[in-house]
Amino acid sequence: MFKLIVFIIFSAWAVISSLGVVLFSNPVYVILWLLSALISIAGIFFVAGAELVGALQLIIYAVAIAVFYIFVLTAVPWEKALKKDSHYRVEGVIAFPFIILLYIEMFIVFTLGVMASPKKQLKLFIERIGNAEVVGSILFSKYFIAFEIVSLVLLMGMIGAVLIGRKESQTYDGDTS
Amino acid sequence: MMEIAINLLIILIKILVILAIALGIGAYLTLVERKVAAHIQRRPGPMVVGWHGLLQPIADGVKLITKEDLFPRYGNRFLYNLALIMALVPAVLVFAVVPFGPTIEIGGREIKPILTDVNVGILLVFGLGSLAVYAIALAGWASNSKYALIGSMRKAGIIISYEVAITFAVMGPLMLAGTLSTFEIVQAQIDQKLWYFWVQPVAFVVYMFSLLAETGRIPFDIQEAEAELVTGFTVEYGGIKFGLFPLVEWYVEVLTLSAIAVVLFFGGWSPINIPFLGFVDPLFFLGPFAPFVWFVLKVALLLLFVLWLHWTLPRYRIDQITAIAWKVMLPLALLNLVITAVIAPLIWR
Amino acid sequence: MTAIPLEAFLTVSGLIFGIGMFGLIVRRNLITILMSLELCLNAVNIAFVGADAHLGLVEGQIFALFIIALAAVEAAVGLGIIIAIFRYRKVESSDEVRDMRG
Amino acid sequence: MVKRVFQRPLNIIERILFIDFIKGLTVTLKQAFRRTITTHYPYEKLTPPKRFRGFLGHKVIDGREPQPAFNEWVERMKIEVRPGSSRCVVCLLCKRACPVPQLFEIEPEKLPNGKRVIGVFNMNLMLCTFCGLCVDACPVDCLFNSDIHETASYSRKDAILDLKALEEIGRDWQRRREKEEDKIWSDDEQRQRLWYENDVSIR
Repeated sequence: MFKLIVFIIFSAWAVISSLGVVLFSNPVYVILWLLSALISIAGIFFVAGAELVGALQLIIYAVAIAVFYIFVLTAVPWEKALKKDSHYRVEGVIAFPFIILLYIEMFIVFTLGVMASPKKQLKLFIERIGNAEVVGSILFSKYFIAFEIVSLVLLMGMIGAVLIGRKESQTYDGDTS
Repeated sequence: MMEIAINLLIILIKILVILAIALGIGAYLTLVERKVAAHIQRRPGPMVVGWHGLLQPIADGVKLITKEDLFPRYGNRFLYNLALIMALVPAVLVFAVVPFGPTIEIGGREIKPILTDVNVGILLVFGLGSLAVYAIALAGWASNSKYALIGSMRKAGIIISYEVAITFAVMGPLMLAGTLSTFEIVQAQIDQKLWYFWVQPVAFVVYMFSLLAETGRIPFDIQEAEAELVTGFTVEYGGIKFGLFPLVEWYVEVLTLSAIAVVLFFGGWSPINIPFLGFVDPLFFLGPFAPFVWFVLKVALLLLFVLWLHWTLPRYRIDQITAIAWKVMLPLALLNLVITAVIAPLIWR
Repeated sequence: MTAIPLEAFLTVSGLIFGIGMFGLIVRRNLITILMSLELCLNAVNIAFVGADAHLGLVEGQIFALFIIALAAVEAAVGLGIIIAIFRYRKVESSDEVRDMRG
Repeated sequence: MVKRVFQRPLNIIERILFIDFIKGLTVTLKQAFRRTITTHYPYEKLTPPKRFRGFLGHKVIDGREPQPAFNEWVERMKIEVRPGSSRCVVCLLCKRACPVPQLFEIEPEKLPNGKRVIGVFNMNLMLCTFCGLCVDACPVDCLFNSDIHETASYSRKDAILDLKALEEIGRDWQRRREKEEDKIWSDDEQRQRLWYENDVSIR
């Protein structure tokens, strides 16, 4: 019961924060709302019993990734961006019914899926030896190749980001349209 | 029902004690720092308020609180105040996973002197500790000042760089202990009769470098840089708001990271260690209080070491700091990780 | 101590995913579009973890970890591209990037 | 001729074990346990050297005037000599020497017997840079720089010294330091003598 109340609080917080991400116009407020959403989602993970994912959510998402955004926000001069309106108004109105449609579809699929799903097979085993250990052991045995591929993708992403974001002073001068 | 009430009471008392420790000792560390600085420079330091300046932090607090609250005209007032809260809360929250001593019995009830024994405690420490970067970035942005912005950007860069190094550095002790919970790590060190400092000196060096960089201590205090940036991101803060930023950044964070260093490398509350043989306890006469005294003693020594460094070394340049992080500290930490993986079975036995 | 039902997780996940999708459509600024994308990825993570809590498995958490890692890559590359676009074209709105249109 | 100083690069052992870093730490640790060398200012005060340029003052006539300059100037300016009061002969040379002449407000007072005496001598020290040009210009060794350096006060009016205050400073100076030998910088013993003798209060 107590768990459920905490979960509801975190969920409401997350939904409100994500609404803030979508609706606010100033980029700095948007990044703050995103941070708030990430932290509340980490809270949801903790409530659900996935401490490892929650802690990694805090470390990687809330610290590393969101700080990238802050860096970019301060690196780009935003006076120009703030003058324009920040949303496509017409497209938003058109898209709204489709979002509702998406929700209805999700609702149907989820109800069907939940009715068909089995219950708690490995719960006891996991509770005996601890969550983080189980995640680690399965991650490094069954999904080892996937893990390595993800690390490779990370490396490629790093190199790509460096290559793309590098300042090439000569190449594109005079090429701007 | 009675059981729940007693448990809640215990948790409340723990929270109060931890808050008192974090903020009270944090405030008194200002006096310690001033005294250490003064004596290294052959001055007596604060002497007037109280015996040898013992009431100086209270006097400072009263002075700062009664000061006028200034605000830069074109700043953003909401973010300006939010930055302060975001600096204070994560720094104090980290204390929730610091174990102060072994399990004790009071009135037939076993009490762990730790607020929450999460099984990912160490990850939580670094996750929460690094949230300070938002406080600093926001403070710099909301102040609408060039110096504040430069200082906050420098700090964000340094924290990102050293977060990587510190995470890889603590992986060594974690691998030896085989757990992520702070309480269990200390227990593992006592069981294995080994402070991890004896087998992980490289990790300890990397950890200390990262501690200094993340808390903005000399030699890595380029984001404050009194001479060039007029104290960086706190330029536009006045009164008690200015007082709280250094309190959090220089004292509370150093305190938490020192406590975590003691937990990871110096066996928490255990007495002096002879590797693989056992523990020597010169403070045995204190009985059940000895572990707590040992813990406080180790943290205090580490903290004094940090202060001592502060008044010895000059300041690095920003490019040197990030170059050290990526070119020296990260490879060292990775190398240490490989070696640890080789020797770990020897220690597990 | 009752467990949280799977429906609750899925509801939150679906709500946040829809909001993120909406933001992806209506946002004009490139960086805020990326942020909305992060919201979508997080919603998927919630669904994975919730399914784990329901089924008692850990595969969902492993995939959540993979998603977090890939989100890091996505943020790095995406922000690099945005900085490059801004540097060479001096625009930061998604309807001004139309060099391919001819 | 440029002297080139080469620093030996650190060898690998010194780099790994932080040798020079530890050397620096030992230096600061040694200093930390030594005796402190400071003065606790409001409770202990140092005596400034005699040539210190503090607040200005007027020396009074006590028979030690520079002769024959003093007698010549008294004769020329028709000054009545009153022992115990200011030596000023109203020559206005200090005002002419001053970079900020508005600082001085000097007026003589005519006596019924045809002689003159200094009547008003106000110095607005808000404008003063303590450069000492007026002191050099004074022909009768009247205006001088005293060693009073605690010049803070609660009102701007307190920064304007009138004749009475100047004479008081002069008397105090003559009592305490006139006979002291003139050194460029006082020796350590003299510097460490505490400054408790000064009883002049600038209002």
